[in-house]
Amino acid sequence: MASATKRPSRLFRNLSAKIASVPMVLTALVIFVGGTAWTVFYSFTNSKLLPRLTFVGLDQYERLWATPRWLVSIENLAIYGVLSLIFSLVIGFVLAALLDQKIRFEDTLRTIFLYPFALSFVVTGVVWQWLLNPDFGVQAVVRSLGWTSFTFDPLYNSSIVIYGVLIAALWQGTGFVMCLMLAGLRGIDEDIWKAARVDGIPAWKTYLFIVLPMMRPVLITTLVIIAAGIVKVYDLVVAQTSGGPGIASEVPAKYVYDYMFFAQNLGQGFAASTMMLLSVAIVIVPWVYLEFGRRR
Amino acid sequence: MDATANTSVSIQELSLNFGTVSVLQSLNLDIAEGEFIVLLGPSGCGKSTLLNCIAGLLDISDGRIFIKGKNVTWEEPKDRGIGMVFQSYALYPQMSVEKNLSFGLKVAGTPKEEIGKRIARAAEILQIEPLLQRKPAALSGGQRQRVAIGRALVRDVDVFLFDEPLSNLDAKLRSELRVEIKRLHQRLANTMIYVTHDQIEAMTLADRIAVMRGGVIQQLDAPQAIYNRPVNRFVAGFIGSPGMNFVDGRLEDGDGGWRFTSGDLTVPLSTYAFDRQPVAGPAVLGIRPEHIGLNSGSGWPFSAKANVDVVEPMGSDTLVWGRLGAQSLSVRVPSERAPRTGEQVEIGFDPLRASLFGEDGNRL
Amino acid sequence: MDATANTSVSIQELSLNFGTVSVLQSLNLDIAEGEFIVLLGPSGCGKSTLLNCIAGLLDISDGRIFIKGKNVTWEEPKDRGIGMVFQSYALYPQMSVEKNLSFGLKVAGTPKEEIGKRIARAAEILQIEPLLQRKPAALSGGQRQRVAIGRALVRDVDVFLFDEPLSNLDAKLRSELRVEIKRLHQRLANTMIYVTHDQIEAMTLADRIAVMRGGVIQQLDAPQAIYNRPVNRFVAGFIGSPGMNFVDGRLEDGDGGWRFTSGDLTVPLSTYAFDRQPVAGPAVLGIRPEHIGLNSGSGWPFSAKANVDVVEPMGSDTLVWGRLGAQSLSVRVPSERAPRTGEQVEIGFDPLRASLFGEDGNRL
Amino acid sequence: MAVSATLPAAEGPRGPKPRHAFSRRNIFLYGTLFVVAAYYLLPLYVMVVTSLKGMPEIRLGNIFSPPLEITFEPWAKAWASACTGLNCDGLSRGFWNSVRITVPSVILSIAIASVNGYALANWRFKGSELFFTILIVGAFIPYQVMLYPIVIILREIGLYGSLTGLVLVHSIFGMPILTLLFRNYFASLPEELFKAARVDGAGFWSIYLRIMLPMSVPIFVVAMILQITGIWNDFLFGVVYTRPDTYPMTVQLNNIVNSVQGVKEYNVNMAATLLTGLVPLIVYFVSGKLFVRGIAAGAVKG
Amino acid sequence: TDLEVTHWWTSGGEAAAVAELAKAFDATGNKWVDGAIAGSGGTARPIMISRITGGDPMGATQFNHGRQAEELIQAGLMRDLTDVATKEKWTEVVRPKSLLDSCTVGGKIYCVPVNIHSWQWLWLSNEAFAKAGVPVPKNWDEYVAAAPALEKAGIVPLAVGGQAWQAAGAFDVLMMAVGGTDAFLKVNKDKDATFAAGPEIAKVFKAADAARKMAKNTNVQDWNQATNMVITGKAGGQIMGDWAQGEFQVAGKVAGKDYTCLPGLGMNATIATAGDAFYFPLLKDADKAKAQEVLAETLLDPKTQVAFNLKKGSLPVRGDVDLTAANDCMKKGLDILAKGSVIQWTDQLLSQDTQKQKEDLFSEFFAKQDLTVEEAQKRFAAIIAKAD
Ligand SMILES: Nc1ncnc2c1ncn2[C@@H]1O[C@H](COP(=O)(O)OP(=O)(O)OP(=O)(O)O)[C@@H](O)[C@H]1O
Ligand SMILES: Nc1ncnc2c1ncn2[C@@H]1O[C@H](COP(=O)(O)OP(=O)(O)OP(=O)(O)O)[C@@H](O)[C@H]1O
Ligand SMILES: [Mg+2]
Ligand SMILES: [Mg+2]
Repeated sequence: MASATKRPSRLFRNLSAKIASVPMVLTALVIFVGGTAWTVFYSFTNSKLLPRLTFVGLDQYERLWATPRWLVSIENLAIYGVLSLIFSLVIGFVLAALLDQKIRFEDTLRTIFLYPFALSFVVTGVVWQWLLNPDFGVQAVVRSLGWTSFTFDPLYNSSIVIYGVLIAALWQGTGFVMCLMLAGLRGIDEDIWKAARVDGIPAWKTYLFIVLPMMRPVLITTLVIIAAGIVKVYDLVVAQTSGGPGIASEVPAKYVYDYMFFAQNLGQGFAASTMMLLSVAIVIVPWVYLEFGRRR
Repeated sequence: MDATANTSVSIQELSLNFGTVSVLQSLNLDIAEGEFIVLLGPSGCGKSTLLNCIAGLLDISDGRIFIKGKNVTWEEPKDRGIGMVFQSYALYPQMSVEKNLSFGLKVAGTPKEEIGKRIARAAEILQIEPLLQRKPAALSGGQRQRVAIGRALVRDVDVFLFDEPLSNLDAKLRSELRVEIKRLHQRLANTMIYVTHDQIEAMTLADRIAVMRGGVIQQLDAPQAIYNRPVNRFVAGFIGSPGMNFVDGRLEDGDGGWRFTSGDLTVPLSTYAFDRQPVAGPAVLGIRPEHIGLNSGSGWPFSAKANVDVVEPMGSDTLVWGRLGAQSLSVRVPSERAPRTGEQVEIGFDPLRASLFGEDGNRL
Repeated sequence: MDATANTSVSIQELSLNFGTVSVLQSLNLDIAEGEFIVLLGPSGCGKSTLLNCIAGLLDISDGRIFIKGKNVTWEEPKDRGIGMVFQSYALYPQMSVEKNLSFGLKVAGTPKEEIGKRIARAAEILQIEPLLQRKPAALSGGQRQRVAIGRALVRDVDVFLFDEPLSNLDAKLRSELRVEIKRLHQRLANTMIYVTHDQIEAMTLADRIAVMRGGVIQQLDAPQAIYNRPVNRFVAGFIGSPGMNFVDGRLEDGDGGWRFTSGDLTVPLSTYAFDRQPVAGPAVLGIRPEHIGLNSGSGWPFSAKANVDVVEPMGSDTLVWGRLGAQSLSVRVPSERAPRTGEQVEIGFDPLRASLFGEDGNRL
Repeated sequence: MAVSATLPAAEGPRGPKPRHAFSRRNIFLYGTLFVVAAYYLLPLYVMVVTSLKGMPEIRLGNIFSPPLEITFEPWAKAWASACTGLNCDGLSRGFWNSVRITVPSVILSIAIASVNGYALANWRFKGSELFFTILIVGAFIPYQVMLYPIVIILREIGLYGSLTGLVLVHSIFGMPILTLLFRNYFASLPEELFKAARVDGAGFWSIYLRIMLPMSVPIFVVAMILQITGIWNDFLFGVVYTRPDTYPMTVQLNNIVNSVQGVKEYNVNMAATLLTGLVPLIVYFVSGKLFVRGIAAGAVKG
Repeated sequence: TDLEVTHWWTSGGEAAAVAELAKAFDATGNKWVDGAIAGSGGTARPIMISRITGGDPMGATQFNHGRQAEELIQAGLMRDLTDVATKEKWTEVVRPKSLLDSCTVGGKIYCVPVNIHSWQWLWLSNEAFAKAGVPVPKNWDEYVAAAPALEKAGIVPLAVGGQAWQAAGAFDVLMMAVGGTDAFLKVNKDKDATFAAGPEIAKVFKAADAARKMAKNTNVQDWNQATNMVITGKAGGQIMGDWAQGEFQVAGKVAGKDYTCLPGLGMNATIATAGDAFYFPLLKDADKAKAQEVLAETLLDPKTQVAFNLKKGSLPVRGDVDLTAANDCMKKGLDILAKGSVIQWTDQLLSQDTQKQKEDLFSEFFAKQDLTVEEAQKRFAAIIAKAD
């Protein structure tokens, strides 16, 4: 039998899709894999200002884990990360849900919530410094109103400074989370709402127990965006506290940056960033495979 | 004093507009306690819209709605004592079947054991006990539908609203669930309002059928009445599959009483029961394919010879298209007695089974 | 030389797996030029999946697909010369109805006036002229469905694939569109593959029906053959609404030839046409409700007295449930001859019309 | 026989449910929103107020007090005369550079990422998931770490210092998050739409352009917000991968704000920051209308 | 020829000073293309290094002279200026000589120092001390003694901003002032870790401990905000470099009357000669290379030096220039310079890596009162042990 055409080469199926994915593949391979490999590679050297090939084994890592500042950074990142993740999601979702009530001024309110996102932290950090400054910020105002024992000085108190950073971070980032959530909310089937209304489920419960779980893809997107932002947090801390008081609000990305460019110790910076990436990869890779690996 | 006291659902002068599009225009509908009402009508006539209005899911433009004698026009859906099953099921996708059923009750603060009891009962009625722990995604269409019904069931409501609950199922499952719904109604004796496209469903389930068209109820009556005595040509044509045969002609008052003529055809109407005093003039005669006899030889008040045009087998029956002068008529016969194309046959019917419509389309 | 040359669609050894779930297993199907094939089967049996494979929307796991003698196994959907109507409509939400219809043509570079003509024709056929400028969101379910059909209609293709195109429409429109599709088929003489749940549709439209179950075609035959001589119990039970009556019993070789016994009941099988040499043993007798006579008095080869249990009016006909010993049988009779509940009636049938199934479920 | 017409005229509610402007729900809703809005506005208020004060007044130190004497000089200075080294023309100098950088970068990065997301969601091929995973992990890499490798790559392909190179860099670093964003969004659209379009004869690109794109307005808005903000405010790449004549506005902003030595002109800093944020602000406001409800409504059964 | 010059002098006075350089360079028929990036080394350095390694270098670039550019030089990316230096006799005119040493790698000169900054100053608010009812101290010890009085008057005795470099800088100054020049060099130049762990440095840590107690309530980040506290009398004093003077001037304060400056904290009147220098990447374009030479010459031209340093508020690198316009504190500095009491500062002695680690340690030390002196010294010694 003229067994007709052979199965065409797999390579040419979905050719357009593959061509269109070339930038992605290149980026993934050259930049992310290549760049990461390069970074990891040089983390075993004692590169200073310029990358150079003098291998020192695990010295950089030993030093890293013996550095109090790195340990503090990790701890801070953990606290800041968990809280920021939770609060961003909660506040972002609540705001989105509130804006979803067919309210007036939706555009204006959305823009207000979003505007901090547009402002460079180089300066807004200063404003937050002021606001949280005990001598002329919120504390001073409240005290001048008569409540003289009121204390609110997160930026100058080592044990709570990270919360001061968090306040500003939420101010800046929740608007965008809200936008993402809003986009997700607008995609929910109307009938679900109707069913919930007939069932007599209050709106907030509908949001929480029905709509929220249905927004899983958006939530995941949001989660990754927030998490990536958390791991990379840098500007904010520099602008607000420069890592202070002392080293109380240091974060890993700042450690990386400081050691690469201030201390001119690329090797140390690379070692620190390799550790960061390693921990991210440990969490992300299995999760991505679970989440996206299976066919839909 | 209150006309609505002994009705379960009473809709008065209901109007609804979407922007400038008016979908329902001062619609009135009274439904008795425990009645099973089916809404039937062409696509886009406003059936879902009406149901949504009763449920309180759409803000009406005008009119009033009473449920159990209480004016619920401005009530929230949950306070109306209704349960609703949606065309698209609208199950909560992330919750197990049990959660889907219990969620509304939990929110309402029903005690736990009571919830358990009600779920058990609903699950038993709907035969979904083994499915309680599954998520909707792991259910077949029919099972989902039953869960959706169950969700309304557990809420112990006075009125059930169904929006084409069976339309996405296969015929076998559909007939099974139809029987279940019927049984449910008999057991619970709730009021039910049921939207469907399916005539078999409408005919078998309904106490009364409301045939709608363009947002207006054309006829509200028992299934057999609608089937046998449609009030207008629209209803006549809409109900019945294959559809009624219509013959355009004139109504004349002859020597032997009233008769209907069309071309050479003359149908004596002595056995026809007029709704109102007939007036000579243009009219349309309607007769259902199953009310026409074929070669039966028995003495029909009207009979004539016809040529078989097309023969359409439909399983148990066969549809025979016969040409009678200029008119084409369809006749339904048991398949084993079906003639062949081109054969000449004798057809006849009793005008008692026919319907006559005046120039305005209304029944004479 | 090539078996596929004179077929329109030929499917050879088609298999399809979703991951580890095997949905279709080496399925073969040859469809002649211009044939109208209906796929029938319970929900989840793989009908949509098969259609998707033919359309090239799913990457098959094994096998070959020929359309018009050409191996299209690896072709893009657009190069297969097919048009498709989806179960879920899949209208482009951001485009008006008109744009929805014209999209495929525009992509193909059809001249503007030609597009206009085709849309006008489709819109007229489907009665959606007033809706052309609306977006899908502002349409009712049935209206959306018509647009979806229109989208396939405007494309001049060799093979039409329909996935339950009429399932959400009202009976009247459904029967109108059914006729329209039939006429379209006659006019265009395209090959059509049509998935449905509706038996009337299947019976009236199909040249041949393929009954599927669990990804396997059980029977592929003309409608009457499927109806009258189902190859196995599954097909027998699936086709026909209300469904066939099944009586469990034994096949025995008695003095008067073969007979079927169940409790006190004995049905002589002298008139039954066996498919294969019968063997004594457990068997199931199937008989359709419409093949059972009621009080007909005429000499059926088998008849017995029964008590009427339930009476279900269905418009023109009525379904009567009678109790015959331990067996419950449904009988379809014209509504005017329906008995009352509790009445005693005589029922009978000709075993020629019955179907006998062996222990393995296959026809005897 | 009781016909509804015989009913007393005034009997309970009729017609549409009246909406009370001051229902408890509304008070709660707007109350919450306005309180939260106040929190978001407070730092902005401080910035605006500060930007309208003269330096002596700022030294007085009450950051909340409205300016005694409103002066727009800081704004004027920030825009037109603040110095960047020797060039004293404020932010205006880099404005058009920023536009020239942002527009192509946003367009290219969104274009590439949305196509990627679309390919990943609808046209999977072998290995596509792997690349996607790499991208997601890539989203967590601190940019600074990649600075030097990219310098080397750009040098090797001869794009170092050019606008093209910078646009490329922005597209690369925007890719992980944006691809995720689009992939997840496209994956949530009904698959039948995609199939229908394929049967209709539309190919990879026309499905993308004519079916997917118009249905994805909200997510494009989100992506735009993300990218415009990110790229417009980017300093590091803008300065590392370009030359002084193509420096973006943020370099001027940084120069105005970040002088380590000398007097800090807070009013000018604030004005400069607010000015820099103006373009994203306008984009946010304008794009708001595109957050339409139920974008895929009507596509499927209902 | 156009020559792009990258630097991080962007504030008012600095920019004015740069303008002088540009004017002088433009006068030679070339053109100064300004590439200012604010934000000190951390911001500017990646840019400069990227540009140089990316193959698109600028014509000249500012660095703190010291060891920052060492590797670029070793990598052969920077231009050897020895010819120009010989021609212009830099070895003779540049003073102190150590400045040029810092520019010398392997006997070749790679940079042009342009100014001298000194860190070693204590700035005191006369107003604050008046308010506290104590005389303005003459040295560190008196200052520490006066601290309780200041505190009682609601004045922060010592202002130390929150940024890490301020704490580390203050400590270095304390080490030189309290520990003395020899101790300072033993630690920072000889990297004698045992000594750093020893009793003499313990004394310095005692002083630092006193300093951190005095600075406890500073509550500001930026150095100039801290300076502003001194200016307004909210703080008694600040240890800060000579650049703080600019703030006093802008606020209209007069040295000696409104404020007092004590070089070397009044203990050890020595200043360090850290400063800025220009480096010249190797360019292919011959015209530009020529222009680089011209620029190098221009930078050290006496007239340019005077004009530049007057605007910048720093000291010129040439001994043979006339600075009659200098103010009180600047004159003090010039005197010390003339006496030759100069010292190499940590920028030159220690790698940036070590500096950064010190910054981390001292910013923690100043912020965290419960970090003991002993513990801090131990960690300090460990850093010195590994220093390079
Ligand atoms: N949101 C809307 N905006 C404008 N018109 C609408 C809207 N929703 C429905 N309609 C119109 O209202 C009419 C009634 O719609 P409805 O959904 O009630 O029809 P239906 O009787 O349920 O039809 P089907 O049987 O097809 O479901 C239709 O003509 C439809 O086009
Ligand atoms: N993406 C998928 N992954 C795994 N299983 C699938 C997938 N799609 C369909 N199936 C399974 O394949 C089987 C066939 O599905 P298909 O949609 O073809 O059924 P169908 O015959 O069209 O049913 P219906 O009449 O309900 O439309 C079902 O059991 C279904 O669960
Ligand atoms: Mg509907
Ligand atoms: Mg299907």
